[in-house]
Amino acid sequence: MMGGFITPFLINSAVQAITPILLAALAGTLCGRVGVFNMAMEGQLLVGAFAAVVGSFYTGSALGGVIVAIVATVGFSLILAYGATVFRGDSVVICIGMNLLASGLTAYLLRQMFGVSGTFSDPGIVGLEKIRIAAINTIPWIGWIFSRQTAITWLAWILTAIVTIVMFRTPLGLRLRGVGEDASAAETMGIDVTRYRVVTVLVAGALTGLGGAQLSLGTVSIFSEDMSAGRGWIAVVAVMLGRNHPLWAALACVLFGLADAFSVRLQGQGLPNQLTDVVPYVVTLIALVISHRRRRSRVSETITAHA
Amino acid sequence: MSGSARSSFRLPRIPAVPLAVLVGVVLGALLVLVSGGDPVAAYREILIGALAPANWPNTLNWAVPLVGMTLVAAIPLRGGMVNLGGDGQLVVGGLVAALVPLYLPGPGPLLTIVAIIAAMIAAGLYASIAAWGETRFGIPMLISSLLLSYPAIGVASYIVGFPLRDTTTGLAQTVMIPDAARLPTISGPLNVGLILMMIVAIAVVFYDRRTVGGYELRMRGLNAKFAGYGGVSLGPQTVRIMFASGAIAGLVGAIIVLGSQYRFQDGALLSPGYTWSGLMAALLAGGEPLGATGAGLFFAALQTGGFAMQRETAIPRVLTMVLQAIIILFLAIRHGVGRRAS
Amino acid sequence: QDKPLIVYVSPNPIGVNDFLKLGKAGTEKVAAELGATAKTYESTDPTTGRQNLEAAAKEGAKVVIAISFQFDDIVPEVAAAYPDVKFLVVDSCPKTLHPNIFCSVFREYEASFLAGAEAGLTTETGKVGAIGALDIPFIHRYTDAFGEGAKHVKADVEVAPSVWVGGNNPFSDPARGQQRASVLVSDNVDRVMAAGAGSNGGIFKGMEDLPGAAAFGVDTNQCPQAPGLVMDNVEKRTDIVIEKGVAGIFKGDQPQVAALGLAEGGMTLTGIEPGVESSGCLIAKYPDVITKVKALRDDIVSGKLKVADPMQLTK
Amino acid sequence: MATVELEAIGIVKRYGPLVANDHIDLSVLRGEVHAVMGENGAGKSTLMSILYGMQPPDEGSIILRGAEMHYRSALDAIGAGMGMVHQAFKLFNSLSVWENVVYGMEPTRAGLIDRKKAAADVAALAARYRLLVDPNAIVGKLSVGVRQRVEILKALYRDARVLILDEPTAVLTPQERDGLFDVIRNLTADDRTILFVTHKLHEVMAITDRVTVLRDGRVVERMVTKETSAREIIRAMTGRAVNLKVEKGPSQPGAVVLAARGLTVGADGGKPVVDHVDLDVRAGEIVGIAGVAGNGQTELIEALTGLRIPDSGTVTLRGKPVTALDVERHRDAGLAYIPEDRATTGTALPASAADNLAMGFQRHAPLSRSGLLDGKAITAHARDLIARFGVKIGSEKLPVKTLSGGNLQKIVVARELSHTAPLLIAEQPTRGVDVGAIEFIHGQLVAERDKGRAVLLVSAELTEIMALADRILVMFDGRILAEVPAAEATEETLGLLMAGRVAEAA
Ligand SMILES: Nc1ncnc2c1ncn2[C@@H]1O[C@H](COP(=O)(O)OP(=O)(O)OP(=O)(O)O)[C@@H](O)[C@H]1O
Ligand SMILES: Nc1ncnc2c1ncn2[C@@H]1O[C@H](COP(=O)(O)OP(=O)(O)OP(=O)(O)O)[C@@H](O)[C@H]1O
Ligand SMILES: [Mg+2]
Ligand SMILES: [Mg+2]
Repeated sequence: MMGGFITPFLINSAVQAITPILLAALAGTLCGRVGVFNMAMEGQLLVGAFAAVVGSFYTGSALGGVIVAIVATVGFSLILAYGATVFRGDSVVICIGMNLLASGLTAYLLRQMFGVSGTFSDPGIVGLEKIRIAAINTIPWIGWIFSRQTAITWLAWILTAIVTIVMFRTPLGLRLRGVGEDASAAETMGIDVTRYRVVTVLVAGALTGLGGAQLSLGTVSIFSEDMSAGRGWIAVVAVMLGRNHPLWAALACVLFGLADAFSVRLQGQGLPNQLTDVVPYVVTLIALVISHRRRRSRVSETITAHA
Repeated sequence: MSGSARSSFRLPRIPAVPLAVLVGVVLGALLVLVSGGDPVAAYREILIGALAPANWPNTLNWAVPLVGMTLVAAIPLRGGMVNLGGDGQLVVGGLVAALVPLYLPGPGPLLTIVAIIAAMIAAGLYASIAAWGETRFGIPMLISSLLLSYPAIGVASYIVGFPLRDTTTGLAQTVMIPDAARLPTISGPLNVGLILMMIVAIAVVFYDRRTVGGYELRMRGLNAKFAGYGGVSLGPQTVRIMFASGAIAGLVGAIIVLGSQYRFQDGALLSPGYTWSGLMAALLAGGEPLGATGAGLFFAALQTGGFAMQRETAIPRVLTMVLQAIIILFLAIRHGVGRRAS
Repeated sequence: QDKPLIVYVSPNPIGVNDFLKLGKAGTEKVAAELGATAKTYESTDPTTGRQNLEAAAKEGAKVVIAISFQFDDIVPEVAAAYPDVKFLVVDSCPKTLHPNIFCSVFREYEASFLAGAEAGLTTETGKVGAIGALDIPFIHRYTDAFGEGAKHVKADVEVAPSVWVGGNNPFSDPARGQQRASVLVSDNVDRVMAAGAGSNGGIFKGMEDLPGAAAFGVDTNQCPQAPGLVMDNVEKRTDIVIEKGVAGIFKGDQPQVAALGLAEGGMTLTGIEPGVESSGCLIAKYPDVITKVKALRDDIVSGKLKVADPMQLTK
Repeated sequence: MATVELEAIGIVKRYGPLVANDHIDLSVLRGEVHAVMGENGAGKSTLMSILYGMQPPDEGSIILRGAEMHYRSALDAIGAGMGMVHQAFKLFNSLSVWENVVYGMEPTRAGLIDRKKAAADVAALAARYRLLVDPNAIVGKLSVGVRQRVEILKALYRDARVLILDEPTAVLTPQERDGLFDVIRNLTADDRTILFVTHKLHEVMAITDRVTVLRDGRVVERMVTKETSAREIIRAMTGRAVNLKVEKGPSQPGAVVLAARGLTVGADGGKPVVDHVDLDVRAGEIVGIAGVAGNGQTELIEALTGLRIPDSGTVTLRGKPVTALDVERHRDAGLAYIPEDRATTGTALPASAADNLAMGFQRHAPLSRSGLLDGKAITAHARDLIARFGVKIGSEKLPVKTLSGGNLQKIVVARELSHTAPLLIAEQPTRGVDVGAIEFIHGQLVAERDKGRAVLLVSAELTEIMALADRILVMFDGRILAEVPAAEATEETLGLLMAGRVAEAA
């Protein structure tokens, strides 16, 4: 059944589709670990995607696009980095504001810079190269997953590993975890909590910038309004499902990606797309229920956590 | 260190909201200038488009759903809860409001009333699912309410795209609601929905200020643990509040469907983005219903003016979205809007 | 000041599909020809659509062009209030036609049928398929007719079930489009009708995965967007329809209902128009196919071949 | 003979118009235990945080071992040899002991944390000062006493020469406290210096060498412990004489008000946190639950008050079964409850005093009628309680977050006592509260008992339990180990029972 239903192509394209979500989820995990609740990934991805297209269009190189995307998204993330720390703003409000700003600003700039609305595509936008390594292509599964992927997809998985190692094996990671668990305790140990948070949020911004670049330059060489299309929110859910652990968050992304690929497949079986579209979200909801089932008895704790 | 430095350079005390609006206007003007537009013309058109007496009906017509969705967000927010599922609840309400007069027998005006009540109950129940998930499993409502929107939207889209589609058109939409079951028009685009929404807004403000439930909700917003310890049953309260919030979303859906679109059209309830604008407005006022209503009216005027600006100048109306975002960000960062007691 | 005013009202922000852009271009062209002023009002939903129509009527527009189905319910109401203003609804016909309402609709399926024929004649894997933005009857005019065309020229061609972009942003999610394309391509479908508006860019890109695969664009010539990946385009000449319609209304000889297909020049394929060689479309490499398709076109125009309308509207 | 280790000269710290520290001079000798005392809000914690570099003073200087210090952050102070054990522990519960200890100063190998070395270093350090800790244990699972050792280890790992202990004994058993005093002696023998902040006079008398007393941000007295008395210190702190002894007659127990049978909580994960507890509280008596924090008292109270549903067992309130009901129903059935944590549970800090005092009364006349609030009645209610309980607050409209700990506690006590419910549960009612306020609250509790209320008192403070309770239940490891009549209780037997050593106590 796997052979016919889930084909190498499908897995390959699912991996490609997961990449922006994975990068955003890593970003959210990092922020969550230092105690900044980031739900602005939707907007960050959008800024990254837009900046990548702008960069690629004006520099004539995909790398230029990626660099511009990272710089722009890091710049955009300053709002959260300083707003939620130095200025002690509420991160939920800031993030919702950032998502709106990203949506409005990219649409506005799209019209004013390129005179188009909706979609901007131009042969001048150089997309990311797909890496073809002959040796890998022939290996089953690995080949299916990693052949003809962009450097950003490779990077996303390498970064997942790096983030995990840094988080759990290095002094830096220990400090980050401490900052997130109890900022005042970290502070008494001489850690500059604000600085750790600001830098982490900005690094997370760079990650989502990469994700945005993959969205607009990796998959297609196009920017269209609101093209993040809920991927940032899925990343927020992945962070929550993964309980701020990068590997679990990555697993949640994979789950979503597979459910999505599966739902596309179901369309081909005559199910209406309006219903198959819902499948990944229902799978995610079920995963949330399952992951929370065990904690049921601790009623007062959830109330506390919620407060 | 930096704290004291900042406070010594503090600007003279200007009330926060006007200051934020000013900042938004100035930054917006810069954006327009940089992109080669004329900010003065832009703002003039926004003002005329929103506030010239001839345009009041348009502004009010836009304000009814927007203020409604503001209240949808504000009610839970008052108790420290966030309902991100307004879109789904709106769609559930709109769909039910369209199906009742189409598929139930009965005299028109009665159907209208039944449709509105059914829409409110359906959307309220749908919103309560997220509340139940939180009290029963501890699934954060913030995320479950958002996720639950997708199935609602998808299934509604399927229903009007297949089994209950108006087969005389090529779109996913129901057939037109009979004239008798539509909301009576007041004048121009305005219909009785305006009055319904005014009543709801007044009721919410009254609830917040004068009732025991309002007091308990406020206390919960300030410290949920305190409220629970003091004898407020948080679980049932969560469900109640989410039901009320969802019910208002359902009412908004019903008003749009029964009052102006006269059918449920796939996507038409969501494309104006009332949910997010309403959430912004509610956040702006920290969930306080009167302030939220004011903020909702302000955003409605701004957006209506934005359409006029886009018609008259070459400046895209998304500029008003940028203005809203700047205002809310400024308030959140500089004045701690939404900051919760820790 | 004395110049007559023509207002073009779109149901969605323009550029979400080329079709709306083309309408705008047509409006501007005809305005220039008639010495009129052209304005464009973009809407987002029925409420703003109504506001825009009313604003245009209030400003004293001579002709208000409302594009697409979304205006079916609204135009009759506004038109009743402003009997002196003429309304031209493009791409749809409201059920109530006041004397000041005109409408022009397309027979998209005729051109899609031809595109399908091209697909049938050029496919190497023997499999064709279609991707639509949303599963609504209107879009079946592209997707279903495409399969019909392929089957017509090659009875044993396999038509894959259509897939849909869907999601939050079906008309503008190229990444999802690409993923949908991968599904078809992974089943060895090498000719794909791309009826995804703003998502089309992604669908084209998805063709890269299967050597020799190609897609069919819609509305305008999309071949230059993705060199080597687009076979041909189902062109919907909104511009021509608007030019003709507005000119007709000005002259006073416009019929209230006009349906435009291959015969009237409302629909066509890039490949059967002059200038194929420089279009950038792959079909230019198949002159014999073009000849066969042109013959099919002539059959349809003459009525010898009847293409069924997949949008099965009752009445 | 002794050298000055640490000196503070003319320290001033202002919070807006409030002067928290007003030209404080403090001099601490090397190797001594120096107590800093004062009522709530006297400025002790503020001074300590300045000495530890957590905030800069507005004026004044800090001289450590002869050199003037200019701390930019606590990091500088730590580097200069300062250490601090905060009253509320600053530990990461999800991390292991060694991770907590090396946090910020991790030994590394090839960029990664050298986990073996870290754990070994911590074990060696613990052994040297005879602090019994398993370096690999997860801190969240440790008892309070052990956590405090981890805090001390943290400071020692950074080679603290001066160690500040802010109310370190508030949560310890007498035996644990004695253990801490042993550690302190080991440290001073090693020429380390201790700054000791506390409200407990007998500890000051037992372990310190000198005392500095603060009042309203100023130093009012400096004393040598050996040459002074508890009474003197109290007078210096409060400016008046305080009666430390609680005056109370014998109890006259009436009907059973609260009964728990076989109450078990947290059984899902193996060993229950509360393990088959049987309990009766009668009208007109104070039942004290003694025990070291973390032995299930918190969970027991949660189960008794409806904050948590017990896994098995029953609770009856005035004969009415309330086991699985929520707090609302418990309160309806006759519960008033002073919670352990006034700031996170007992009040809503941003809300006004009036709103805080209305909680629990809002559903009934006179504060509301048929669901509608009566604003005037709420104000009157608040003013009345503020006056009766002597809460120092400008207006009932002010948010309570501006109140000092003692005054905040009075808000909670005032509200709960005025509920006139038949059952009053008081959890740590005087924690961190100054002697004046303690005297007041104790008096109130006894008065309530004499009015015929059933009072269940939970306290880690043995002196409090012994002074107030008519019967004492000792809780250990989730079980009630023993019941001791107040008359027979001594600090030693209770202490042994609290440590689970039943045989020795008998
Ligand atoms: N961050 C702050 N902002 C404003 N006022 C403060 C702040 N910290 C302390 N204060 C005020 O400074 C005064 C001294 O507080 P401090 O914490 O030093 O008292 P304390 O002696 O430690 O009291 P306690 O015995 O309750 O621990 C109090 O009146 C308090 O309200
Ligand atoms: N930001 C602040 N503004 C005003 N007062 C404050 C602020 N932060 C702390 N305080 C006050 O400082 C005083 C001392 O605070 P601290 O944290 O030591 O609490 P506390 O009263 O000593 O209680 P406990 O000793 O039980 O923790 C309290 O009275 C508190 O109200
Ligand atoms: Mg203190
Ligand atoms: Mg204290």
